[in-house]
Amino acid sequence: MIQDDIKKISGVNPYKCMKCGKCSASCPSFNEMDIKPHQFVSYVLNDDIDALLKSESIKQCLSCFACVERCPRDVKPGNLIDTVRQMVVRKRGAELLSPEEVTQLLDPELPQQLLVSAFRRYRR
Amino acid sequence: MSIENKEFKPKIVAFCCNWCSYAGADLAGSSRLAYPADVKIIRVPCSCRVNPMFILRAFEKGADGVILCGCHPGDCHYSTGNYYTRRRMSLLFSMLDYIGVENGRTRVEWVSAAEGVKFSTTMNDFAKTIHSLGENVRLGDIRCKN
Amino acid sequence: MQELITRGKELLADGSVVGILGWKEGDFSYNPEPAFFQNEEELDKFIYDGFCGANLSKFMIEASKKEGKTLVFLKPCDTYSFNQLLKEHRIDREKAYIIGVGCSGKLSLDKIKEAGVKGIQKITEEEDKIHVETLYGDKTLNRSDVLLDRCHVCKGKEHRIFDEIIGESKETNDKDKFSEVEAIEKMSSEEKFLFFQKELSKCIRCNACRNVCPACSCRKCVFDSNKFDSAQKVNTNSFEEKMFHIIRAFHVAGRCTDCGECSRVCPEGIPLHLFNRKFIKDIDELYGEFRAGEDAETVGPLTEFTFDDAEPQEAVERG
Amino acid sequence: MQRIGVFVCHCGSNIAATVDVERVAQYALLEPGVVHAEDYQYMCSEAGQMKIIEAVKEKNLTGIVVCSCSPRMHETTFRNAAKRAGINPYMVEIANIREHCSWIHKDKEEGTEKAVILARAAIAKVNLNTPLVPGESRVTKRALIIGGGIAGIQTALDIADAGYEVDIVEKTPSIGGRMSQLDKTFPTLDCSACILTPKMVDAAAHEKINIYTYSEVDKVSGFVGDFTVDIRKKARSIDMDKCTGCGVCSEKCPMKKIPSEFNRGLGNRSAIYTPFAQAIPNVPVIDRENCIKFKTGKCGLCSTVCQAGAIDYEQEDEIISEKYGAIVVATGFDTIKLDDFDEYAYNQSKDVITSLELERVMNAAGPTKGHLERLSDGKHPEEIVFIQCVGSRDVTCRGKEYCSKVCCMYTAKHAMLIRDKYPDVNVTVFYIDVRTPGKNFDEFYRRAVEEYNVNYVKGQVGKVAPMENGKLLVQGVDLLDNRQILKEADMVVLATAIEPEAGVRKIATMLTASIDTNDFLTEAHPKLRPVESPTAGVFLSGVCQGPKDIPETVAQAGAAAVKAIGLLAKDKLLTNPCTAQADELLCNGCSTCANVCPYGAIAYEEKEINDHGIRETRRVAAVNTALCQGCGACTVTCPSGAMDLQGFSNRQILAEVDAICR
Repeated sequence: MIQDDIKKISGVNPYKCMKCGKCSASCPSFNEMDIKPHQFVSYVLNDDIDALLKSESIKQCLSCFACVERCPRDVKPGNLIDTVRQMVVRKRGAELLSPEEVTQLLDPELPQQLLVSAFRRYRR
Repeated sequence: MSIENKEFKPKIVAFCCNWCSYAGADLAGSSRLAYPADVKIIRVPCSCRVNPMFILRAFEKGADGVILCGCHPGDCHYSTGNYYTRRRMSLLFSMLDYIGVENGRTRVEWVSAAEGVKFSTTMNDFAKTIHSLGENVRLGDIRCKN
Repeated sequence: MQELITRGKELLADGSVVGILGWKEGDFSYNPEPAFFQNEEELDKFIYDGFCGANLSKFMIEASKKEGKTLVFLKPCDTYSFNQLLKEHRIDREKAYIIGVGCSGKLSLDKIKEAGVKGIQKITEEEDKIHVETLYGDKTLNRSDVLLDRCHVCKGKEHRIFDEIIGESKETNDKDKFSEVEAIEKMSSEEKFLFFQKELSKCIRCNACRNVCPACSCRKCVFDSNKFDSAQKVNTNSFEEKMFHIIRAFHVAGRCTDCGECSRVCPEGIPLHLFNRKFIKDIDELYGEFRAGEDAETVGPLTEFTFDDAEPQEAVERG
Repeated sequence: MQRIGVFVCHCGSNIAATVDVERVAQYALLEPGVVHAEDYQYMCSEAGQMKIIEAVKEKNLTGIVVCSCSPRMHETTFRNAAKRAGINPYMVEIANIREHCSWIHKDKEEGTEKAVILARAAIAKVNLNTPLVPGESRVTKRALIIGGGIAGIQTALDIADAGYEVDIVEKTPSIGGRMSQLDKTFPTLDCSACILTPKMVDAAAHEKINIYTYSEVDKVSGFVGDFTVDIRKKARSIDMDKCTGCGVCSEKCPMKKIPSEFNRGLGNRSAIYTPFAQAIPNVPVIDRENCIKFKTGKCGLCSTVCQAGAIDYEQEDEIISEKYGAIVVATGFDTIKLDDFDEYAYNQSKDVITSLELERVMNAAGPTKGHLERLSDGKHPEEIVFIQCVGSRDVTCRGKEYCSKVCCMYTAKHAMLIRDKYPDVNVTVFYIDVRTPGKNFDEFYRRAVEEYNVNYVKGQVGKVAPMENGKLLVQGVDLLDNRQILKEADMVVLATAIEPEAGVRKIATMLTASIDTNDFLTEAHPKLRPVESPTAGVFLSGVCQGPKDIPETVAQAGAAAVKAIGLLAKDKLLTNPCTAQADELLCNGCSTCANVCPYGAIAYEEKEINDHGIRETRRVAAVNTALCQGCGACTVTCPSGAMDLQGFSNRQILAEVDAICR
């Protein structure tokens, strides 16, 4: 079951969520996301994984983990997004950035955070 | 495992203090949180009532594991009882380990009246350990007389 | 020795004491035994030499019940036991006049015999040497080779309690007291079991260990009372030995002064001190160093606690 | 030899479904001493008890084993039945075959086998039971209330009205507690001070009530009916008898810039101060840490201006030792610290405040004289955002996992009051759930929305950031709209979680009262004994037991008072007979048992002993059964086994061990 895989890899128990929305309230990329951070939890709960795999949100997430930090129930929705993204990345494989490419993509305007999250995202 | 290949049914004695752990066991019961029937509970007023003699006697009579449950340190109904328990059992268990009794046959666990879940998981876990250790022969009646 | 006798006679004569706890010659010159002297004539049999290992403090329990004071001779290590008994109100300080006697290590007859010496007639001591006259000629041994085990882990030359001191003492400490315990701790569970099974299987439940132990001073031992259904079970149940020795060690944990008398007197040669020393080691490591009998006030480690003591599981696994 | 009757309860199908009760009874008959065994539908029913009574009479039973539910449930029931049948109540033992057996095992074979063994253990124990007779202890007809908030005041008034002496110990300089800091109360919106002050005055004026303010409990010893408590009256530096409460000293005090505790640090007070105008007693106190006289030895202005000559710089803490029959804990609560909640900018902006601080802001006697204004610049706000569940329902280390219960209602109250007084102010409330169980509570909340048009948003706030224009940028989420909201607010009010007052753990330890992981005191039974602590003679009033609002607190205060009165009305109490006992013949007099006794119940005496013909005076332990609570610590520490515990004797427990391991 892909749902179980997600739970296992992310370590997230979606049943712990009390639907307070703190994750979405904290999210800097909220407006760019089609499926909002808090929805990730309920999507996993409802086993609608396909929608998540196709979601734009996994590319928009900055992996800043504000949602993980601030979640009062210790659900860690950011880890879910990360996990789904990993599943997509692993599937596609070829689109991985190599470390050499990263240096070429650098420019002074690039936010530090993006760089850090790029490494977070692609290191696995 | 005995020779007849019968299933090993360990004997486990659990000493529970009246105020926390016994109530925790009650809560496990009313919450229907199962644990093996091998565990039999003896009620004592406080974990500090448990004399090392009781534990050794249980082993003498064929127990395979003995677990002692009391209030969490700081929560003892008699305020200090479990602190004494902690020292006494630390020394006793260390001694049992020293003379070659498998570590794991004895345990102290703090279970409050509200921790029905903890009581059940503790007992399941302990029973599992005893199962894996098998029958207690070392502390049983097996002196080799030359 | 003469000085001790003279002083004893003086104290008897001026009425400061009514009796004297000391040692007198036994069946052989080299195995003196504890004795109670009540007058000058008896004192002529008084002896104090390298074989006076026996700890006299426990005899003060009975002596405390007498009218008047008793003079008791204590070696430095004996004073620990005396203090411990004092702490437990088993003896009365007012009833004892303590002369701290000098000690430079006591001798083990067993070790002399183990060294191949037979037909012993007479033994004389020098500073570092022991001369043995035997039926087969004279022999000389190194003192340090024939010391009692406990002298190798000597607690020091200081008397912890006394009224006066006669004679010089010397520290004979040359071994780590926990090395034997550590060696066992390093064994596998199976090895430990076999080791203790072998040793404890020798036990004949003669109770010599219990009778000699200054900490085992109960009027009636639990193993003799009906309180635990454990009385008179000596030979009905072989588990008893294990139970007996663990419980005995547990009951004296935090009270045992590590005097080693239990091992010294065991007719089967069971190293019983290994139980006590394991507890002492655990107590030192878990609750801070504690030496029973250093004084007569400090409460024992099993009758106190701290809020952040180790959990039993940690205590066992710290290994 | 005992003659034992074994009674196996079906408990309807609770036991009978997984335990073959008939077989348990049959097997029981094979045990030594058992002369009667039967099973019945409901042993605890009157008919069931009659069966026990009849069997006792018919078969001359001397002991009873009931195989039923937990002894914590019905031990007393069956002991009483034994008493009715004419045998000693302590000749009853319970085999717990419900909670410890039928309810946790599904297999009937397995359940039955275990039930048989549990019955066997109980039978083995009863064989060694001896009749026990409870002792008697006296009841001091005086109650102590720890905490002088509304809970403590109400309990004190109720107990005092019943005719008993009551002492209140309050650690701050005045009684009144948190309620005195509130502006209005929900759902009626009446003024908090207007309803509290009369009660404070009543308590102060009551001839049976004695109030120790600026005092703390130092030491508690004794037991139910006979506690001895040391109360530390901290040095107030004022002679309370001389002070007229004129207030000149505070007025003239040159040290005026000390944050006022009463105003939650939003306003200032002087070094010699009365916390608030209606304080009781109306006697100031010198805060020695901030007083110039105490710090430098100079000043002494207050002493100069005091016409009554009441100032006493030499005053010292005074310890009062008093005896009490009952103790009520009413220590109340505080709000949690917000240091870990950086995202709300509480420590960065003066305009982010807690709800309790807002109470002071809204109060006419508060730092802004009741005007709603931004604390940073005194400007009138246009946009106010309320955030609920700040630290409540939070399982991380930052917060508290419980619901603080009062926040939904006071937030609705605040929103409504602001919209009522200042219709131009926009009010937004971010909530997770709105919880309004209570009389007229939901109606109240709906009025806030429907009549006062408070904007309730289902969602949380992720971030509050101070902006350059002095406003606060609030980034929240509207979960129903599935959109993020950005709001420029003038003020942000945090519905901060409440937690038990800091000193409660120390007090609980002194009282040996149990306390849970959140530091709330535990009740003797969560449903059936909600205002009693498991420690006899200790009662719980107010938030110290769990979050609650004012009407609930007052109701619980009354209930605690009734329980205390019920105790104080008795002249004598029966004491637990399961106490330690020293066997004089075995005792060495070594004092180790006294070292571990938490109650100081063991004393030593020189006693003439006849030990099988040997007569001698020995030092032996003697247990004061009125003090002994029966923990058994002494029994294990005693090397000779001279100490034993009645009802849980060494031989009884060993018999149980043997029966289980057989």
